[in-house]
Amino acid sequence: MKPDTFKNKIVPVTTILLALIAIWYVAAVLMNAPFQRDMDSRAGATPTTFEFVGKTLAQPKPILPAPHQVAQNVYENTVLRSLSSNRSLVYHGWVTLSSTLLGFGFGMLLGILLAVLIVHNRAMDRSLMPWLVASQTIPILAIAPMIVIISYNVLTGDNALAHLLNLDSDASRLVSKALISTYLSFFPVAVGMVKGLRSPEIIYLDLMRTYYASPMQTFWKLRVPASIPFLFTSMKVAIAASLVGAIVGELPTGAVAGIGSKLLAGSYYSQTIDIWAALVVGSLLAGVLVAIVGLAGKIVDRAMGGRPA
Amino acid sequence: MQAPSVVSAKDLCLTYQANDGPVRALSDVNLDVRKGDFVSFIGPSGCGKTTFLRVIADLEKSTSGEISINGMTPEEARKARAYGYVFQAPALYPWRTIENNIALPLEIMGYGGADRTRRIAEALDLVSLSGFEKKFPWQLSGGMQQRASIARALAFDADLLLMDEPFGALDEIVRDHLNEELLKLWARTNKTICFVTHSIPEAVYLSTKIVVMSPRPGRVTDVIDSTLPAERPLDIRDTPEFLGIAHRVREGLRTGHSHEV
Amino acid sequence: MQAPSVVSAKDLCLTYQANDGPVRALSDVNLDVRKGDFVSFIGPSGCGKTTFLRVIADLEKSTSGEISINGMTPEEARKARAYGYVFQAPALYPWRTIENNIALPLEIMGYGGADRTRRIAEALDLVSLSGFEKKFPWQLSGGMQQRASIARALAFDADLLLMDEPFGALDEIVRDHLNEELLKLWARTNKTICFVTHSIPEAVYLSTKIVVMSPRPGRVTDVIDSTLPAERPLDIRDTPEFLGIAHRVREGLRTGHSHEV
Amino acid sequence: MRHLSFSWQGVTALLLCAAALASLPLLGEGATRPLSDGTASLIFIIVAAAALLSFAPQPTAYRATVLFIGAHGAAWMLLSALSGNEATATRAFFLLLFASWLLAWRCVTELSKLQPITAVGKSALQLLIPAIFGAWILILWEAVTRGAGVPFILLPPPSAIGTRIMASLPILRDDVRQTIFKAVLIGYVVGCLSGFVAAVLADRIAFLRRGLLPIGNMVSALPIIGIAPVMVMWFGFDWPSKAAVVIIMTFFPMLVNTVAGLAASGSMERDLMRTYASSDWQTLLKLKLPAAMPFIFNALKINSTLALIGAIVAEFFGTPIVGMGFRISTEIGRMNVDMVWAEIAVAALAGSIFYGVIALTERAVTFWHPSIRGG
Amino acid sequence: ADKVVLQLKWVTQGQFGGYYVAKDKGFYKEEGLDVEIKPGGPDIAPEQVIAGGGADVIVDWMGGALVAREKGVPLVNIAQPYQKSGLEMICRKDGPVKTEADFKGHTLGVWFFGNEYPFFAWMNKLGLSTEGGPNGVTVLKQSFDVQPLVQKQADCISVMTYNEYWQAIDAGFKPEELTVFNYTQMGNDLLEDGLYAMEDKLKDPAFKEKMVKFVRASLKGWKYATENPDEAAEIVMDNGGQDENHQKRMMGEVAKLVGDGSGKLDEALYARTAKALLDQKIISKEPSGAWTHDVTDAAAK
Ligand SMILES: Nc1ncnc2c1ncn2[C@@H]1O[C@H](COP(=O)(O)OP(=O)(O)OP(=O)(O)O)[C@@H](O)[C@H]1O
Ligand SMILES: Nc1ncnc2c1ncn2[C@@H]1O[C@H](COP(=O)(O)OP(=O)(O)OP(=O)(O)O)[C@@H](O)[C@H]1O
Ligand SMILES: Cc1ncc(C[n+]2csc(CCO)c2C)c(N)n1
Ligand SMILES: [Mg+2]
Ligand SMILES: [Mg+2]
Repeated sequence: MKPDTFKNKIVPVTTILLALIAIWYVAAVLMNAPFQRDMDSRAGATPTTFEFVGKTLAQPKPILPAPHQVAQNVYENTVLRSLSSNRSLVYHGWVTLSSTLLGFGFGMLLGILLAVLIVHNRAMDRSLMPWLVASQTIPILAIAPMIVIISYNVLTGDNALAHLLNLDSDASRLVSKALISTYLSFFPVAVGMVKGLRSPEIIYLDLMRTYYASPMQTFWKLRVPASIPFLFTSMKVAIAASLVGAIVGELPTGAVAGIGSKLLAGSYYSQTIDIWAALVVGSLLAGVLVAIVGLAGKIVDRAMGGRPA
Repeated sequence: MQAPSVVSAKDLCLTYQANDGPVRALSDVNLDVRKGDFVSFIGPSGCGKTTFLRVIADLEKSTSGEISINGMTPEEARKARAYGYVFQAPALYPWRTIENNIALPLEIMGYGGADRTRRIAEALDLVSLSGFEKKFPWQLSGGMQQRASIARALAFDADLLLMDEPFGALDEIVRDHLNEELLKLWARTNKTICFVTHSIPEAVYLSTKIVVMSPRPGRVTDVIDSTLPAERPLDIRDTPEFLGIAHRVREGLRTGHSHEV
Repeated sequence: MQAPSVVSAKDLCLTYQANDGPVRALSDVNLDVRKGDFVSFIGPSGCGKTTFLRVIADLEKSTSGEISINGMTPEEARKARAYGYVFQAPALYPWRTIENNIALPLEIMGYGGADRTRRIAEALDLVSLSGFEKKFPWQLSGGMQQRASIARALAFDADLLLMDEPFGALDEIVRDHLNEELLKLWARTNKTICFVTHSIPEAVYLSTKIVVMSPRPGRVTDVIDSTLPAERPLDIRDTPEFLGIAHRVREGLRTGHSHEV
Repeated sequence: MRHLSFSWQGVTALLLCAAALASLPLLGEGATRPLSDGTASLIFIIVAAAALLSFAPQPTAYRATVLFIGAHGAAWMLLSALSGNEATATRAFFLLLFASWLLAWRCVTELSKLQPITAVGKSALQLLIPAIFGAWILILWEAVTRGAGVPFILLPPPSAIGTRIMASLPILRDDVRQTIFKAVLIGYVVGCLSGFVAAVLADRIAFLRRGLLPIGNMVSALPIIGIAPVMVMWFGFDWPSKAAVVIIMTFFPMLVNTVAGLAASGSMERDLMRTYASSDWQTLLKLKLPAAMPFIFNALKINSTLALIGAIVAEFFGTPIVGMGFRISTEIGRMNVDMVWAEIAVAALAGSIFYGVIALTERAVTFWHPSIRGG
Repeated sequence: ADKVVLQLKWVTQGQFGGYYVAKDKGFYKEEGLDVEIKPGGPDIAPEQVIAGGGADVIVDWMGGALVAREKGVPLVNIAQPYQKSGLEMICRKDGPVKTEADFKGHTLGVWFFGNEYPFFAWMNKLGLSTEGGPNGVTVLKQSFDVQPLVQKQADCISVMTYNEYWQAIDAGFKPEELTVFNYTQMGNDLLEDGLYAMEDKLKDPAFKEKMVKFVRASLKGWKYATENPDEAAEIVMDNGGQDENHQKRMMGEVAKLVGDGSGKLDEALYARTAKALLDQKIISKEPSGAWTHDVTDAAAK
């Protein structure tokens, strides 16, 4: 750790985090107050302001749970539970993470593939792009159940594809969820990569022409390196989208496992604290994933002679 | 017997379509460059020197007229990797070290292993950049970048060299040195060289043929065949013959400028 | 009485931290530039000329030693908009037309309305680019881009001009013309000019003081005070006095080069 | 010299024709209105003739026309053969359809080679090419659903969706007004703006950049499914809660892209600004923002589709009984799958228009970028 | 063992206790069946799952099944474990709605996704427009929970006697603070959880036999579950249910809906359901062949 990591990273992050938490507490009191007042008046209680605030922060099903309630829930469900327990957020987080990563991998491949086709083939550029856009306007939650159910049935059914892949039912469930992540993550990658692959200055392309470089060579030696900044920016968006996809994909599986199932289960029973705990874990996961992509981007940039700002 | 023609342009015209109307960059250019020629192009800024080289290199399509390179169309010549091109700006890839920038054409053209390493070392040595192999372009000074880009074009074997002001950002000493080296290389390999420069002495010192151009629209106003001997020590620049040719070039340039400045 | 000091460097050192170890770009540079001086910097490629200008302009921080501009730190001087800088590469913004590129510093420094329009027209005229106002940078030739970037630096009033090889990509005629114009401007406005060039005649013709530098590590090997008169017609370049100074500069350069090439 | 110009699509189409011939008939048992032999042979002739004629040494435009007529004529005849004969299509039927599709593909390839001179011709071509591509998605979809008898409630054929759209225009109009003109537009504008402002602030204030960005990253992945119910709790049932979801969804892509864009200006260009002692705001306005435009437009494009998804999905969690998301989730429960797809089609259309407008603006604003100038 | 896939209409909870008990207690195995129970969720339409071949038999409400039948998925009711409806509408006593006459001009929360038919049938009967305005009611698509009532976003909300009602109680409402409109008591109930299979598959005697075994074991499970609600709740918890107390209460409430446990469809209730759907033009023609007593009859033997 460099000496100024503390000054440059930890101090700002904690300060802003503390500020957010303070705002959160205020909001929690304000939002939970009407219901508390309601309860008190029905119970005929007249608490002091201090007691009242205390109560708004200790409701079992608050509109906005207080940070410490969420923290306690997260703590109980991560540290205090065995990893394999159905109630462990670590377990659910892992389930979600695995399909996020798988879907992200597929999405990257698909997105890059499409971008390559679009950049190299005029017919593709003109005919494919509008339909890629259209595909993204389909509300996934509407078709997610169909996709997950149908692909799960296909993967576990009696057909050529299933025999070829020969996945067991857990793997099939994973893949069918990951398809939703793929669907959400390929688009940012495709759009970013089309831009990135077309970003080299014209003189650089001219240089390649003078060498009569093949399209492949121009691609690998010029377009790809030039697209790296765009790639990493898109990857950040894509991995976040992929996580959202994984969570959405978990809903139609009947809330069996994953952050999504925790959210859903929480919302059936208005267990807002559970919901927020799952949200917090999901967000932490997202933060870590995006940070990892960012770090990878920095390392690659350095290796490519990137100039320190 | 005359050497075979390498570049031959007939009534070549090129018009750029800009946002505010067409720009006539080349107008009825007629030129014949023969194998082994060292042709310098000289002319005011904006007269179409770069444009002409770009047409030869098949980076720009002429609007009318004819041009052939080694008897082929520019496109065929490019695909035959007939030439090496030094751009006016260095155009080094920022993500490659100097060494790898020079390796780029070698990779593409399939020069492998030890041959590649040797060529890179030789080219770097030629432009006095040994020791800077591992640097990235932004860590070099302007002149060093330009030299790296020259090294890149010299690292592979092309019979035709197109050089667009390669020595513009270099001091006199380095420039003299590179002039000598280029002449040696030219004599040794019998390459054909098309060379854009703004320095009249440089043009006269190097060339077998000097093409004077004038702007708006770009056209060739004078083609001077050098009467200087093939063997040219640096002090040839003080001979009356040299000064005579230089004078003729200067006059040509001045008329080209007459209607502006 | 001596004119006040504009740039004063004492034991200035600068070391770049590169991926493969430190690079000593400036080593113990001592220099004093006085108000109204026209100082040329000349030296082999990579000797630290650009680096030195960048230190003056507060674009690079010296590693040790002292430097003051008009008695201020470089940062204060920069914030006081004490200088105009012409970079070695044109650095025009691709989304602005030539006219608007020249307007950029004027906008920033708050020159408004008619004054701005007049200054743009004048600057364009000075570098013979009238008629190209509405073009975008990529529609100009290399030399034209360089002239546009000179025009940009001349369009506003700065007492100190830092010019890094401004005329590198220009032909002799345009160059002579701009040399004259620059001298006129200098005489008229009593600006102080720091000017990097690779042309010995240009350096001698323009300067009141010539700084010869040598590389690895970059240091000043000679400072020559010109004995030429203030009034300098172009043909002063054939006088023995001129040739004498040029000879001294060339010798200085050669020694600087001695350990390489 | 005039060569025949073979194309792999054309040759494959001919092979497929032969294969189809070997596995006749086109419609299997149970066809109530069997195809006459004449019609069947006509289809074969059209496909084969178009493929063969496309090899002829003729101008591109001619070839494109022949292929266009052949592919679509055959497709039209094949589809009309299906009416009354649902679920009876055989292997031969699909082979032939596939052959026509290849011809259409070839047609698109030929069309992309055309360089029309007039502006009208250019834009017509720009529309025609994706239109053919899209038409074939629909043709194949129609043929598979009706030819193979896919249950209606799994996937209705496009023709049924089209009929439903025409029959439900008033409902669709109300839904679009509720979802797009209220939730999406407002959410998009506010979300993009706030992401942009946050990025600018982060760029200006190092403290914010270091502190806010990591936290922004986390907020980004707050899944809609999680925040939508919360937003409904906070902002009520009507469109404000949907707009809030859109804001949260669009915020992050804009933040990330703008931050990357603001860092994208070249170092010499930045140095130039320093020499002018330009204030940070001036540098931002005159250098960093223009240089960031390609990135910002990237975000605007990605967001245009995200916003639509966000608003629709948010309506799954409590709404007044109007809106595209409401309709989708309700009608799917009522097994009115055609209505669901009608809404999806409208969403796709609206999204594409939205995206197209942004893409056109991008061309105008970042005309100087190599990707637009022609890379 | 013969494989049977059962698709539920909702997530694992006491509502489906009988099936989980039958599986857990080995009742299915005794019949030689290997049953996989797939939980549902808010966007799973069991009708779609069965049409796509993802299930052999589904739990569905009669309304949804009849609509699907008309759309070309020939579902047949083979058993009706729930003989009563658990749907209610509750309103805060301190709110404006006390009786049916007060609905006018107020906001009501309704579940959609095929669960809205009883509500619209009821409003139809009351002659109230559902388009809002002073003379109609404003309808909200209600989310999973009782928040709209807590937050006063709606004047009344839909609940199930076995589920959301208790969430309202948990949220601090006392039973006496709530006005309850129970669909069964008002005689507005439409048939809820029944078992449905595909008509064409039922034509296969082997499949039919499998269904008979399945229904027999399921009903046995239901019987066991209603007699031992706490143990059934445990079993539900083991299979992914949430909130143990809640599940116990739910099992207790569900027991009241299961009735005599014969699983036999009541033709009068069927007729009322069909008529309500017809009246609202949700289906366009009188369904036929949408139910059979064959399976329950055979199972009873
Ligand atoms: N892409 C372009 N679009 C429009 N006009 C162009 C383009 N490129 C060059 N021009 C114009 O064509 C003319 C010739 O340009 P060219 O680059 O060939 O000049 P040059 O002789 O190389 O000048 P220099 O010595 O300054 O490099 C110029 O007037 C220039 O403005
Ligand atoms: N950003 C940097 N990082 C590391 N080294 C650098 C950097 N910039 C310049 N150098 C090194 O510093 C030395 C001086 O460079 P500088 O650009 O000042 O030379 P110059 O005198 O302007 O040369 P030229 O005439 O070729 O422009 C060179 O050896 C160069 O490699
Ligand atoms: C979107 C949505 N639909 C229905 C319910 C209520 N619900 C829970 S279980 C059940 C019975 C289904 O067999 C019903 C109607 C809800 N909470 N949210
Ligand atoms: Mg040029
Ligand atoms: Mg320099």
